[in-house]
Amino acid sequence: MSAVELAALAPALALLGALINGLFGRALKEPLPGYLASATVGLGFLFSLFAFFALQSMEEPSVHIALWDYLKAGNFDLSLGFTIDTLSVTMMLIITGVGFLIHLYSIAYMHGDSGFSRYFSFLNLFVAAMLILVLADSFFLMFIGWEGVGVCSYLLISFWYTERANADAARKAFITNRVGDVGFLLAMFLTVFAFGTLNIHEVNELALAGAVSGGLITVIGLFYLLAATGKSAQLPLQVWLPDAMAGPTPVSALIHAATMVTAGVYLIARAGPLFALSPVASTWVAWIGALTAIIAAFAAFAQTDIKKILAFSTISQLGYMFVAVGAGAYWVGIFHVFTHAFFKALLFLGSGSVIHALGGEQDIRKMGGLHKHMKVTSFTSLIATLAIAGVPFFAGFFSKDAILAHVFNSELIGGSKYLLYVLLLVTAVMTAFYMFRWYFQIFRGEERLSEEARAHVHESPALMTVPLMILAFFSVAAGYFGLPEFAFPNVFSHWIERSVEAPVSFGHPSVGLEWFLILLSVAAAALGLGIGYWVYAMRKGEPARGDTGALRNLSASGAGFDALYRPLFIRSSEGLASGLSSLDSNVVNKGVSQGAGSVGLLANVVRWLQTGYARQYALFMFIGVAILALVVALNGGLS
Amino acid sequence: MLGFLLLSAVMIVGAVGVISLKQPVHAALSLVGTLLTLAVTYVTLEAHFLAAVQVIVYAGAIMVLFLFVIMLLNIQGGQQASDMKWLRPAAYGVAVLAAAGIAITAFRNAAPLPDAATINAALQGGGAEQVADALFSEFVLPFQLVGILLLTGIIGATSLVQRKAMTIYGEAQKKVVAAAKPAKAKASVAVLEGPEPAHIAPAPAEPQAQEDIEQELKDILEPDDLKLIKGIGPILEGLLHEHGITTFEQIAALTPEEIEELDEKLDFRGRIEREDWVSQAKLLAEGKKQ
Amino acid sequence: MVPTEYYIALSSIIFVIGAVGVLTRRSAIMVFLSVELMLNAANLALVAFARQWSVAGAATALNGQAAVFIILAIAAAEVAVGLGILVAIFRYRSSTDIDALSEVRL
Amino acid sequence: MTLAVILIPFLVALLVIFSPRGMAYALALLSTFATFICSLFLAGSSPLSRQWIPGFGSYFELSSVGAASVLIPVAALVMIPTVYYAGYKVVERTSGLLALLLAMQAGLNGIFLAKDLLLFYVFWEATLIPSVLMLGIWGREERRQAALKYLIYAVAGSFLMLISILAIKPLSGAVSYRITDLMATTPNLATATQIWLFIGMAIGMAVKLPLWPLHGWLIDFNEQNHVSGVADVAGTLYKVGGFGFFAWALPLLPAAAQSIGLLFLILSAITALYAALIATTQTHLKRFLAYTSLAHMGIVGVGVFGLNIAGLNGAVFLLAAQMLSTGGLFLISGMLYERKGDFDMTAYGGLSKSAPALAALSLFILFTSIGVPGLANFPGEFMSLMGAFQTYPWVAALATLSVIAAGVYGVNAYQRLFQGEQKEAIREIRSAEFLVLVPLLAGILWLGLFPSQSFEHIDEQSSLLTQQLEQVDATPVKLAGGN
Repeated sequence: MSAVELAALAPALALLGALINGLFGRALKEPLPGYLASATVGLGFLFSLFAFFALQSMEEPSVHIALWDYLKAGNFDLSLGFTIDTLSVTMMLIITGVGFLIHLYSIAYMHGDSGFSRYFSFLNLFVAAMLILVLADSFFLMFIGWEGVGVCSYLLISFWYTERANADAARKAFITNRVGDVGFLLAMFLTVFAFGTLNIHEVNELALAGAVSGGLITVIGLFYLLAATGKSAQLPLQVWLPDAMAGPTPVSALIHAATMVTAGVYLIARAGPLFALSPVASTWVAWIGALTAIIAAFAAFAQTDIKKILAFSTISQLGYMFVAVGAGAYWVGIFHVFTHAFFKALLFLGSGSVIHALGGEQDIRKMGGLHKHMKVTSFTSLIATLAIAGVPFFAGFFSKDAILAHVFNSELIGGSKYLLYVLLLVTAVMTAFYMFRWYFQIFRGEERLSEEARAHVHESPALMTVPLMILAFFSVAAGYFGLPEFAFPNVFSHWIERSVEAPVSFGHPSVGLEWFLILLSVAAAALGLGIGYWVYAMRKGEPARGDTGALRNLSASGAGFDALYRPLFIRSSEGLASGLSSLDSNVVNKGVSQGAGSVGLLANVVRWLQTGYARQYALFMFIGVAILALVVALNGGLS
Repeated sequence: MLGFLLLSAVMIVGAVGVISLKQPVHAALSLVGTLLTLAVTYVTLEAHFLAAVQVIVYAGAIMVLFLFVIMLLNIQGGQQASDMKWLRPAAYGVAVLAAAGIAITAFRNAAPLPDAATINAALQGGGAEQVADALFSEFVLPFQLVGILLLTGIIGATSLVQRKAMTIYGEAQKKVVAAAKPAKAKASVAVLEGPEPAHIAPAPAEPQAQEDIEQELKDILEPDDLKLIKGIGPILEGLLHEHGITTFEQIAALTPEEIEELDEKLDFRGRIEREDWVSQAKLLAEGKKQ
Repeated sequence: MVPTEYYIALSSIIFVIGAVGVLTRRSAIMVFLSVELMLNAANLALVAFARQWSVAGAATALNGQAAVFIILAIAAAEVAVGLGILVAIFRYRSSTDIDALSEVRL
Repeated sequence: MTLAVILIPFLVALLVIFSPRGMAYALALLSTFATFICSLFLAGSSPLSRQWIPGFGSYFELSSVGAASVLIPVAALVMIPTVYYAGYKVVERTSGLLALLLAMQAGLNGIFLAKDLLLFYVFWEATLIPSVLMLGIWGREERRQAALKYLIYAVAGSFLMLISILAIKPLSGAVSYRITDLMATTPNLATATQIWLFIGMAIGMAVKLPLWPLHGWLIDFNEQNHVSGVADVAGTLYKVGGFGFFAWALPLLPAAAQSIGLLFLILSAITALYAALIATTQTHLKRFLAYTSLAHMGIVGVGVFGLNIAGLNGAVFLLAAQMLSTGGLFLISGMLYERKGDFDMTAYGGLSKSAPALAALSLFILFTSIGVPGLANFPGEFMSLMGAFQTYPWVAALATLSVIAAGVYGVNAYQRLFQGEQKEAIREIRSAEFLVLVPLLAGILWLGLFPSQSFEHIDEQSSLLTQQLEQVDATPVKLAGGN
């Protein structure tokens, strides 16, 4: 087994951890399940690293590991296997690396919880499913991981199940994801219809070879897009993610920020050639991403929950990634996944640290001035805030700038790209603004703590702050893998493009224009931060004014999608279901037992005959005899 | 031919009698007449053994059984009006059609009879020996089966008729034994727990116990007209019958607990006590004895 | 000798009289009596056919009569069980009116 | 082996009726184990053929080639915990119930193994008796109504089926009722004749599938069966309508299948969606389970009537898988009822607190039932829908929507029972009950992770069927992967 193939063990390890914790967790003493789970993920990270280095020195772009033949029907063959290439290894590094840190952090965060081992079992199971998702060599296996992460997300959101709201949030997440999953299923059915296989590599090859018409590819692409919107919380299926914050905060960090939600981006990047061949589908991807980005950014403005702001920012950042892959810049999308994983995980873990310190308080209006109580959390959060806001020299700047530049230069998505560019630029301003609000309201300004929280407040233990620091380091460092191509060496693009060979071309504007674009994005970040400073630091912003404008309410309600969906989908389908239910029990089912309804006339005739009088039955019998006798007689006898 | 017509006439008249005579006894006797005529007809058809069996088994044994049951149950004639009035004309109509159909077929397919000598040679008068030959060769399996069937019938009929009497007899036997012991020791009166159906009868000593058994048997076979009790209509009477209460004595002997139980089971809503069935029944039972 | 068809006609008449009895009488015992009539009508037909199809020396000549014998035995069993049921029903409902026995209804 | 899986349960059932409780229990359990072990060796066991009713051209012919060697082991596996649970939980007239369960199994195996149409019909009807008796004797208050309804549906359906079955041989001129002989001649029948014969058979089978709108009996059947859920499991195993279409109606009457299969496909899709939607509203646990299993059957129907080899394989596989998942859920419903005496899901809540292991197991089986990948139902569901999609994309897409509804009803049920505030603490799962679920869990994982062997077996039969179908139609059925 070569070093590369070792990576295939990572999901098995995580699965093993989940199994041990799930079956025997209650017999283990408290920190043990946590360390066990962390160890399996950490080992997975090591294996991923081996694979990472091994791949660099290898000629061929990918290694294929056959697992087992899943099933075969006629000449349709489904066998399971892993593809280890630069793309999947990058994802693995993110999942196991960030995952490992979050596991460690959770040991302290979940300290004393009655479901300690259950938590780690679910978390490990999630890592396993996510690894299967990214390693899959076929859409089918990817779907197994895809649903697997959905299930784990369900389990973890409803982790504190005794509260109805948590269970409801989990339900919403699961069902919304299922809508996306149906898109995935239909996309797979269509893929089989068009290509006769579900193997991603084969599909891509066939598509590039022109085996399938462009129209069909567009339809397939749109269904994969539907799947991706579900998992990555994009319009119109973004509604579940803010509610998903009901789960423990490290879960939000791992699942709902760093890994699972990026699965949609990964899917589109994996199927890159498919999308590259369909400008229509790609344009859809980009537009959905851009609209999501700006709407979610708007929705983040009026949130007061420390985690919900981050949730909307996640949706918004995922929108950026979608625009990137929509524009055909697959490595850029993954690059943003990469940088975003660090600073978003850091933001969530920082929030977790705050929530932990304040004994469960999540309302930013009741925070402020925490900097002096928890220096590490504050500094690391500041780094993350600057990174996500797109301040130069932080990781987020490089990836966001790459997205903006590639959208501007894209030749795949046609004429609307400038509009998209503007939208993203506006979103960048908004992002910087609300992230400044987030940071300032929590860590700076005056203290608005409740008595209880004030007594409670403390810096988190080392097990929590060390992961914060590591993540903070990468929130800066990660960006330098993908410096702007026109002037600097860019290792990330070459690395990812070894795996994704999509025929997408980009325009090459003059160096001056490139610098100008960079300047624009820097300006956007500065503008956002500046407005934030003006509103919140200088004018002491919102906590003083109890603003209740219509726009503000719209923002607070997550741009009103829940209010729209409730009558449109939820109520109507519930109405349909209960209508059918009463139809079934009153009409279809009563048919036979009560003589009315569907069997109707016949049943009534039979019932009329069934009087129960023996003599009447005898008469019927006798009539039969008479008829027989007469028929025989009139037919001229027996012979 | 004349003989045949005569026999036919008697037979048809008898058959019509069977179905039209009001009193079951008369109808049964009319059937006996028909069956006997049929026996004679068998003789004209060279079936002497069957004729004899017809007389002995059918007109004899079976009909006696009928008469016995009719008299045992004291079934009276007379019908209430049926709620299926249309049935009678329909039956007549269908009957005429069916008979016509069969007859027409018979006459249209008429074949000449073999000559008398052939018939004689083949049937040889249908004596016991000839029929037995056929029964024990060609028909041996059906014959065995019929034997088993008869046996089953005997067991079935016995268990159907005997069940209740048997249980009562068994209970009464116990009473006799139980009563005999204290009678020997102290010659006192033993009060016994009532068996189902609810009937408590003191059985002081052996001779009385014997009488009791007879009395109970009579109760079972001869129900009283419970409708004489004020408050009991035909429906309630039916319900009581279903619960094994058929006589005044049984009602008279009901204990308060049993009344409550019955009340609940039959949903009488306290009628038994309100209308005081027990004392009514006591009066009626005494009246019956006299 | 009287030809067979006359016997068959007689048999059919007795049969339908019995059938009419079954249909029109409400007392179970009367229905029983009528059923006996029908059975005997069938027997008569069998005996008549036995004579019609008798061929000298044939082993099957007496089949009709043997069948009648078996029917007789079955009739005896039927009457015994039937009357037993009748007695049981009578005890239960103190009536033999078969119209009252309409529990077989759905 | 072929005969053993019928004879063992049947003979033991006869013994069990007359045994006292303890002995009956031991015997029945032994029988289920023996049957299961025998069933594992079914694949490759020699077929059996004897003249049966020579005048009719009927043979006593059994063969395990094809779906039988998948369905029988799974059913036998489910029977082990079922009988175990029945003996452990049902106190009244236990011997009788055990005997009926075994008789049911014998008949069921007969249905799967029969390779003679008349023999198949005999087994088909024979299984009706134990299922009705179980409902009629051990059922709940309104069992009479439910049993009557079930009988009316089943008997009326079977009657039409019998007419078709009897007619098919003389009409086609086949030499016997054996499937090989019939398959050689029946495709030559005129299409109109085939359609009439097909409709007759289809009604009988659609009742058992069951297919909307002939599913009315199922809900009451499950609601009124014994509270332990044991009889429901037997009923779940008994949903052989889909198998009937797969093994008999379609291969014998390919032209009819081609011309009116679409109608049945649409009905199946409606069944799937309709039942899944209704299941989202149900609060009565057993009615809920009835609708979920109906939804599964809809998908089985979609797979079968897609007339595509992938879908056919998937449908039969799903038939086997749902035995495990639905059966398991019915047993769990029995366990819950035992604890609280109620099937009203709203009366429960927060059970995870007091019974975490029970909750975990329930969730596992619930997830199986809604088709989470890696568990038993998924490969069947996926292949059924995927296969049908290759021939009739729109109808299959409609049926695929039921996946969403499945998600809704799955988490609804779990939330109602196990999440939220704990209303009343219940007893955690006993080790005896855990043992009941273990075989099911093992089966679920096996089928979910390694379905290839099962698919191979099923493929042996379905490839024959698709050959028949291709023969008739000038335009061949598009097969998955056939570029």
